[in-house]
Amino acid sequence: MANSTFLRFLLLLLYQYRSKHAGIAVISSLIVALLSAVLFISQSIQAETALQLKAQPDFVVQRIRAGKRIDVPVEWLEEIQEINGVSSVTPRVYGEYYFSPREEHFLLFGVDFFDEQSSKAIEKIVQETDLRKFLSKEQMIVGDGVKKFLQEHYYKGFYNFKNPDGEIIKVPVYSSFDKETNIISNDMIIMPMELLRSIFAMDEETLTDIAFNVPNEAEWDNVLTKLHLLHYDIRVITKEEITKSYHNLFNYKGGLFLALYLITIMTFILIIYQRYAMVAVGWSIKDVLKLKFFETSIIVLLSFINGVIIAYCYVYLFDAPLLSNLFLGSENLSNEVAFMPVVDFGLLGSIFLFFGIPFIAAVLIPVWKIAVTEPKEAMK
Amino acid sequence: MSEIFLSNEVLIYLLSESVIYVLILIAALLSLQLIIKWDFGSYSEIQFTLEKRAYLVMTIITFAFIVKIATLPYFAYGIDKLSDLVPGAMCASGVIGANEYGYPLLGLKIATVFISGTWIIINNLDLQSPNYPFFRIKTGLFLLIAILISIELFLDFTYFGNITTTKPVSCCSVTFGQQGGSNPLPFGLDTAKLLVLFYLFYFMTAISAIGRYAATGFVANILFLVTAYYAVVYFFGTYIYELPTHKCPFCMLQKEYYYVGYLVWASLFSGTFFGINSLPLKWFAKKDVLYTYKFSLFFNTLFVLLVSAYVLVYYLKNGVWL
Amino acid sequence: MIRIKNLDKIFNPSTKKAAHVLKEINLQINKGELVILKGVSGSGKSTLLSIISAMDKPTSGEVIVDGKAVSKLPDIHASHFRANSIGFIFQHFNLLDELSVKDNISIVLIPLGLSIKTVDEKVQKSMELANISHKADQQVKELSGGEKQRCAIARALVNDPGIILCDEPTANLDRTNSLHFIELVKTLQKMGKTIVIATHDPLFEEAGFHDSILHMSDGELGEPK
Amino acid sequence: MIKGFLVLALLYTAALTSITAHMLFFKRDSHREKIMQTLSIVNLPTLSLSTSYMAAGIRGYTKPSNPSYPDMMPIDTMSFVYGE
Repeated sequence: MANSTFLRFLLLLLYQYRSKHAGIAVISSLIVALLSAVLFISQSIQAETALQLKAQPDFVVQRIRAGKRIDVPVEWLEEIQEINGVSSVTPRVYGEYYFSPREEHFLLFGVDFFDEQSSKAIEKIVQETDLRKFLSKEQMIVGDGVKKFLQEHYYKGFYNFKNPDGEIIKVPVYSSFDKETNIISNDMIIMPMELLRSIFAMDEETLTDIAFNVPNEAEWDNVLTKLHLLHYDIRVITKEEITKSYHNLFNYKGGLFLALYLITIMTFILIIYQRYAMVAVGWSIKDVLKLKFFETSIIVLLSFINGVIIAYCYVYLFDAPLLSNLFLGSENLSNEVAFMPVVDFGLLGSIFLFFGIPFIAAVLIPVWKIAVTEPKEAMK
Repeated sequence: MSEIFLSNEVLIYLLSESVIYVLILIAALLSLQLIIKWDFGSYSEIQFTLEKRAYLVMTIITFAFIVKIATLPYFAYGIDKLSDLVPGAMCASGVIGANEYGYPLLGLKIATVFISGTWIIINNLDLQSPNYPFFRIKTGLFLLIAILISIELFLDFTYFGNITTTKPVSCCSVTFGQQGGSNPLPFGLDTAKLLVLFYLFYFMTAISAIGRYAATGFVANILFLVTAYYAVVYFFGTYIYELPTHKCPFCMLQKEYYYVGYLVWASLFSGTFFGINSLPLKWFAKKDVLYTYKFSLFFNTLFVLLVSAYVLVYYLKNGVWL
Repeated sequence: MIRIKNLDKIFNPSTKKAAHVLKEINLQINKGELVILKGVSGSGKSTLLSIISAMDKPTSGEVIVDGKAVSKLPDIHASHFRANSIGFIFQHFNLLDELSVKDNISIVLIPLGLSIKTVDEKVQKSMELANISHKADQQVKELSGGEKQRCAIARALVNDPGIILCDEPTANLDRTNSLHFIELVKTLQKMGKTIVIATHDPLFEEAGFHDSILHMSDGELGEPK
Repeated sequence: MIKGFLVLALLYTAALTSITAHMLFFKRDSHREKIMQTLSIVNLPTLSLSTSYMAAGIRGYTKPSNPSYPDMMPIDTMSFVYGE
């Protein structure tokens, strides 16, 4: 390879037969681009979820009746607080509000504004929020997707919620979340807890579920046992379970891979190798193999780089229109997520292994066939 | 089916291994035919066809082995990634110990990579001489490797198929830490003696590489490989992690330590690989294969400098030893 | 010096299609000698040339070139031998149409691992010898038959071989170009090259190579006239 | 010919450099901070998935199901991508 005439000849061949090579390169670049785009999106979302998981409570307690989740009485809050080793017990009140004409729904989240931590966080997250002004009336803060939804349906700065009894509750929009947080806040609406209870017609003294932390990992099993002794209709969701289900969320099934592979194999059919009668002029089989091997490798490498560049631009600069729907769904409010660039060597290595090895492996035997030209043919 | 198979890295790794295995299988079948019918003295058409086919076999094997060598670090990367999924695992160590197939698989992988490297060198020697003197040796060696790789592929699938995501595994601090004060080092060595042996064996490998003593180099490199493994896990590793209690051969593969583990293990394995191989290659070629000495010296020195540098830099920065 | 001893070549032996193309060939060609193998097509001339150049292997017998048995060399060594000692000129020229004259000629030198400068010098020299240097950068497909022939000659000469083998070199040329070729052969002979030409072109007899003509028919070699 | 390859190599270098630059200078910290603050209000580990009302995804910790045939997975959900 240090042999520069070899390199010059290799480039010459690539250049002279460029239209043939370009066809292969374009198709394989697109395959790599599709593959990398999918991996980039999933990697990016995984990184985001990993980030969120750090902030998540270790345990969530829910109440189960007849296999369905029902509301938790407020008294449980204190019962859990009394268990040793438990900290930051948080009541959560939330639910999905279903908008039947369009079959769409929002996630309504009730915030306790007397809780110092959450009110501080709200001040920071929504610019120009004067908390006192926000609390003076019953108002809400909406996510970007909800904001767009309201605009499309000609709601000017308010929304009429209908509670199960048919009463209409008009809630004005106070502000909206930053677009950058779309990945979690797109379909979210936050409002005071009491307002939410009246929309869902929940009892005053109930919560949706309770979240809490147990800082000492060794205590986890202990706490779990104590919780189950406390009530029989309890369901405890641990952070580990959530972590695992998140992890599986974006490891996808074989279908996509298989489809990509079919396309890859189709490209091989396109590869029609020109025969060179070089054996007659002092080339050995090894030399011909070397030439063809490098020729293929260069095409593979170029397609790989092309594909990665295209995928990077598509995912991180243009935020993956269409493909992001595959991951985030397209049944509800449309979500425009800004993806955070996450690319590491392992990921690039994965893409290269996945694409390059089968590609080169598939051309080995045809390349050998070219290399062992019969002397009779070589002389013709 | 285990959810482990849905992990991207595992999927891609198993796919690459399977593709390579198909190639190896083709090459093995052709090799069997070659070794049975091969008669270099013959002028028959069949022999000429075989000679041409030998090139196909050679190409396939070389390609497959290069990929094999490349997938070894990828395997480490893949199981490292799995540690998020397996409860209790902080790094690859827990995942590899998740069932009884893990460590045999890793050992077998390293062994196949070693023997494959030898095959590549013998193949090059063979092509340089005008009458294929090592043809039977290299084909036989390849058939042996093909059997090993078959076992390896089987272990690959049983290993990944048997990792459960519900049963917690032990973390590296349990596997490699000092349990109950017992000494994990073999032959009752302590750290000081281990280090003395480490540098002593290194100088032995260096001297045998410079003086081209193949037999001494063979022994010295094996001893060096073993002591270096213990030295890295129980001494140098603690300086890489900057934590006296953190003893693990796998954590250094992670991003937090700038992936330095790949360099550490790659240089150690390359150095000892060439050092150990000088002797068998000398037997085959009936002369010294010079570059093995050079590479052995280079990679071993790189390895020793790298791990020693971690200790020195730590001392210069903090003014104390761990 | 080329020595051929009891050379036999059977295609597809022990099948119904078996063809005995070369029978008991014994021949000695001294250094600097010119030999013309004459015979109709199918008489085994091309096969003999391909065996001398170690592209094909004999069924039995031996070919010794400069004291080295070439008929049983593994591929790499056979191609080394070809790259270093043989220049081959084909009936159909065997050039890569899309490449320029210069690049076609340099193909021979690529496996030898020379520097770009040496390669360019050698290519230039042989182009001048074959009188094609004015078309150096032109693509082969744009050349005329005679020019292609000269390009092929330049390629055969570029590695400065001791032996030049020509397989029907004038079959695709008109009379003028054929005569040009014969002139070139004479020049090469003066340079001390060993030349073997397989042909059935009567022009060679007219050109005064009577002494060196060997007749071949049905794989057997006739006595020199 | 060589010139063409040099231009190509230059283009690739430029593209790769700008991508690396984009990645390095992406304002990760502010992005992270915003997300973390939003999370600290709601304390709810959920992605804003645009799933249909019946497909619960992760949110309710229930598996998506078809209301009339609880044993049958609905085919219109995203189980194609979600390795449930």
